[in-house]
Amino acid sequence: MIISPAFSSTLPLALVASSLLPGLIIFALAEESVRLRTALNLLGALSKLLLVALMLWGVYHDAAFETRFELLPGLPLILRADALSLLFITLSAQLWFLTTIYAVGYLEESPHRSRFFGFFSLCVTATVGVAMAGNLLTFILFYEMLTLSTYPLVVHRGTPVARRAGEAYLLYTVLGGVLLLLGAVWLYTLTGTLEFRPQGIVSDLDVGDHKALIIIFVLLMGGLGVKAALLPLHGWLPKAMVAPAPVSALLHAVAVVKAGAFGIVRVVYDIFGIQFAATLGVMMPLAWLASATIIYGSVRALFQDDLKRRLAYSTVSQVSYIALGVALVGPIASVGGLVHLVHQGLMKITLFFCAGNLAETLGIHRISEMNGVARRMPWTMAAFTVASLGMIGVPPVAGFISKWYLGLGAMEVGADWVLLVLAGSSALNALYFLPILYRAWFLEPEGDWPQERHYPRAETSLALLIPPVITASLALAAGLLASVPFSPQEWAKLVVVREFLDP
Amino acid sequence: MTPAQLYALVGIGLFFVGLYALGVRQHLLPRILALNIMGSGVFVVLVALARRSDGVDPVPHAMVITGIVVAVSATALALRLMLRVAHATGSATLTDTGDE
Amino acid sequence: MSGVSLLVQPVWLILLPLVGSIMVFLLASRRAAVGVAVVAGNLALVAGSIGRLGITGPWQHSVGGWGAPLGIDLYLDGLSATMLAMTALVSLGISAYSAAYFSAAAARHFWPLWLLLLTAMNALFLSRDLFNLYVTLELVGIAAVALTAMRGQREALVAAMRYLLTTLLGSMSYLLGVALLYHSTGSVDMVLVGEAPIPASVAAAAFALMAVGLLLKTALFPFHFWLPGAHSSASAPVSAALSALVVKVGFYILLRLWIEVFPALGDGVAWLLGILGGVAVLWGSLQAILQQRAKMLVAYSTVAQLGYFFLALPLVAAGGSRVWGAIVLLVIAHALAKAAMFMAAGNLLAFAGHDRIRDLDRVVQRMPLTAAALGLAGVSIMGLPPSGGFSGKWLLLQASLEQGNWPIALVLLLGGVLAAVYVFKLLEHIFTSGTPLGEPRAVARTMEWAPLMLAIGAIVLGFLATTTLDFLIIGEPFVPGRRDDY
Amino acid sequence: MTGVVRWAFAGLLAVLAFGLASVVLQIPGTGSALRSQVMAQLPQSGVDHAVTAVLLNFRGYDTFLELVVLLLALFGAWGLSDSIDEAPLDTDIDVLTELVAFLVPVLIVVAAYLLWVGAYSPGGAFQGGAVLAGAGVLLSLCDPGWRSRRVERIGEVLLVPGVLVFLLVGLASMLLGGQFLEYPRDMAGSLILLVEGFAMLSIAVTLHTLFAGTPRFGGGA
Repeated sequence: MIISPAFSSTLPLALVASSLLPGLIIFALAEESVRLRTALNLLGALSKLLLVALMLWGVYHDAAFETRFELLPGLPLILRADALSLLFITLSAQLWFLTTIYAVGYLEESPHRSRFFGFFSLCVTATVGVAMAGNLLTFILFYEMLTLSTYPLVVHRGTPVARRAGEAYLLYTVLGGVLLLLGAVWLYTLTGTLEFRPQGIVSDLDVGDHKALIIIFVLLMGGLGVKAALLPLHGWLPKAMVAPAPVSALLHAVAVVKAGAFGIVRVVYDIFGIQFAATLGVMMPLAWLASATIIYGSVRALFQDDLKRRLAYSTVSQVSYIALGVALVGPIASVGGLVHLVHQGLMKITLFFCAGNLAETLGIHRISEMNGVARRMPWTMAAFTVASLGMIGVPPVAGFISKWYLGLGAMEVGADWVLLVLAGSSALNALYFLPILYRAWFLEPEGDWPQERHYPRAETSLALLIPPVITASLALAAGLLASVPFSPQEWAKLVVVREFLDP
Repeated sequence: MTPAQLYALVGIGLFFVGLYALGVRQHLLPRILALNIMGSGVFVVLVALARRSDGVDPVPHAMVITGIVVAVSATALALRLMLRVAHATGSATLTDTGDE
Repeated sequence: MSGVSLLVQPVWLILLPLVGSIMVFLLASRRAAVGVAVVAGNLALVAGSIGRLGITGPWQHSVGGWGAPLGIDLYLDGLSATMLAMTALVSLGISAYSAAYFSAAAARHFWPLWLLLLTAMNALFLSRDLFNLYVTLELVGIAAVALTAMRGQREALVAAMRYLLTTLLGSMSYLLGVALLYHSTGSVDMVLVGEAPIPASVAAAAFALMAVGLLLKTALFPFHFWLPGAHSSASAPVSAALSALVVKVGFYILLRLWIEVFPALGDGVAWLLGILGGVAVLWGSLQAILQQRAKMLVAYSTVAQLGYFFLALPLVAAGGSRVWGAIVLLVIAHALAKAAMFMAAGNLLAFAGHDRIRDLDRVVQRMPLTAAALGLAGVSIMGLPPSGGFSGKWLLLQASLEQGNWPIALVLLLGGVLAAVYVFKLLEHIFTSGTPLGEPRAVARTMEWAPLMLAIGAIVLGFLATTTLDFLIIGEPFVPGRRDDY
Repeated sequence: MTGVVRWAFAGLLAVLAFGLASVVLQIPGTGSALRSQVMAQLPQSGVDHAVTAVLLNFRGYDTFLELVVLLLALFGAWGLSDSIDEAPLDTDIDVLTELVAFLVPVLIVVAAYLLWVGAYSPGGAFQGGAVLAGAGVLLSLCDPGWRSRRVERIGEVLLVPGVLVFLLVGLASMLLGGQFLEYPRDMAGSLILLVEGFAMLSIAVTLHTLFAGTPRFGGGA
């Protein structure tokens, strides 16, 4: 396919601008201009979807989309779309669209919406930037922008609790940022470039530098692990639950944790090169760490009564599947890890949407209050059920695909112990999700709901109901139609083929 | 040691005498005077060493005149400021500051 | 001399604000309008000079037509033009703010002094003559003190007095150094002095005297004792000017001396200043974290940020222009960000009648532009991307790791973390509600926009880093010796 | 400061002074520094006295800025002038009054002479201005009311011309094709006298205002 150079270099910029510009305009809007703000949001989200579709088609046909700008001497800002970035961009563009609809409904009548949607758009901009970063400098730039644009969302409610959650969030992310910065600059002094390239940029270095490379790897993983909530850097995530539901959905499913996980994939694949990283001996420790996080998160989730906190620990656990898939150094496990980037996003955002619906419609925040809630809100709980079954790994929901590939991949590389981790995690998932489903569907309600609101047309407002139903359907479709072209699984395979098999 | 050098050493001495007073005195008036004495010391050094083997170099003399005007201006402002400080705090020292 | 080349003479940069100052002194009304127009004109003149610099390279103007060593040369290269541009931009922001900030009575005193301060800084950045620099240093110092004292409150008067004694002491020390150099070399032209043979002991003594004098004015730890009081008690636009611009002039002269006059300084001096700079970064940041008032916090942040300029000195011997460029980038970024912060803090004070951080009440709702200015300026102060502060820090970190200089790298990183702590100490309270004390007063729109524009400037600088670095080395300011290409 | 600290401080300063003194003794002191160049160019400068030539021609720019410093100090004092209590002076001293009546006219003549003689031998605008200002301070000491409204007004008008005339002369020389303050050779002498004359008046009025007057200028507001 032939694409004009001008087009190929403006498309990445346009993709960034499609959320940045609406965001900046929204900041300037008066609180009352609801229609204009919503229109801008949706326009931005729709145009982003369209641009992503164009790009998907192009990248599938080996077209290159790249923009460069000299930011520091010899160190450009690069925005580039490759198969891996599109995996992430497509996810974030879709979920941004749905979350916008959801947030419009969720925040109806609540104060400071211009500020909220402004930072919300900046947050998505940063995510797209992280996805398209063509070198580590660009990555760091957008990664920090993500920190800064999510902070106001975390403290959005302006309460002392929100402020403390914000402090915890900053404490982790700022320290993580320092590690990342140190690692990146150090790496640059060794290699003279920070560009992401297939098979990495460090394999030619002298053996004498390998020790430094291991330290740099640890530094970079430390910086990225904070956002990816790797043990022991996960502490901020449950605290950040004070934020409004759409923010939690975004933090957990799309933006923040995924930026960390995506960064791990990038660094392993395109800075170190997966084979070289394996010879450095840093992949096995990463796999252990990821496994430990998977089990730890699940165990902690088991003991939470607060629904959002349980989901938060579940996130800690599930995101590490991505790191695990990468760390196993085999093409099949990699497909499992990468595809989970998308699958976990679809499933977890569904769960948070539903949790938000329960809180908004019935005032329910705790699991112990959920008895019989499915009778009052069948659609919401149906979506919730699909997503939790997916998390457990029940076929044919998307989560099954991830675990299947991870398991196969582990056997391929001879890491049979991973099967135990997967089995243990699935069992724990079942232990903390199935009781919720049981309560919701099979127990009698214990009287009045804490704070019930009634909506004329459905169990809750349509803006709140449609997004989780769509994401749940997508999670189901991603599992059922896993082998259709452009499905997450097929796209992950494309990424892996280009990383492992191309010269 | 030539007389010019002797004068220069006197200038150095004045500089440090002024510096001592600036450091030791509390009241602002002697401190402002101390700065003037330091300035005089510098001017003496400038002028003293202007005496050369073949005559007197006029450039340092011109510099000193400029320097004196600058010093006079600064002193005038300092004295006015001192009055205001004394008026506002009840004492012409910097000791009782502390932020609010 | 044709009309155009007559207009882009650097001397206009001195004459325009000077005439402006006299004009607003004599005027009965419209002082602010004239003042802002003069500062805008100054920016246009700087832009013209930059244009000419880009075309013809560096050039000099021999005042009186004599030329050094007999006369005084004004000299414009990439470095001086950059400093002039920084001053012009920040001054314009401060002027726009001041036009709304001051009452008519205060404006009467403010504008003549402020325009003379601009005159003095322009003259200083253009001068290459060590004695002339003394005169301009005194001009800057006296103007700064007078502006601080102008507010008239007790704390401001005491702080101004301490500042005056300090700056005069610094001038005396500097001038004694100049005296030694003149009598050893027969010149006060920087380049000529640098080329002349100077006995080592004389050079050491002269450098020590001049450096101590300049460090007093630049408030490098432990000479920072006067700064927090003066910078926090002055009125907001004055605080902005003091922190953003005035403390930089001492550093600028020191930089020129370091390169031109004392190129043979040993590593020991660089390390000594580097260590002081490192201590300043850590000590200033810790003090900023402990402050309860916004303006004090911002003032201590200046103590910390000044430290970075010196912290990097041990790297210049091996790093050369690259490290100097990074330092200058930090100087500019700090100027833009700190002016924005002080003006924004002034808005908090003007709005609520106090600047106690804990009691700030829903600032982000009620003054979103001010909150945005604080946030964006904070990004640059913390050294987060994209911002001038980030670019400068990245380059310094790179240089320190290339040279294997781990202590400096660690201080750079630690300083960034501490900066994040104090910046967010302020930022987190603008999101939450506090106890409203009395009825808030409305703040003029320009007082909100001015800091925001400067803060945006600090961010944009991050994208212009390469351009700035390329421009900066026009005329090779970071290489000692005479350059004959003008 | 306790005694021990004082002694330590004094000791430290003594050591520094001793070190600096030994450095000063190492300054070569030979050669003529800039003297020979000044002497060589003196005929071109428009005046016959070397110091005046340096002050108003070779390094005239310094002197120009020096006048700006004076103006600045005045502006600064003006900013501080509000609400200051001027202590009433005890002016009822006959001796002083007698003395002043005799001295002031003499001082005015001396000032004019100093200005004029500056072209040939030590003297000049600052010296003349300082003497004039001294006369004014003496007057203020014995009769604070001598600065009537009219005198004040004249004083205000005279504050600025020192800088302004200097500046205009500098600009004129640029328009004539030279650099700033590059006087045309044949007019240098008269231009310097012009500059010095106004400078002396402004210096005198400024110094007097700074030290004895109360800078409260109209300026409308």
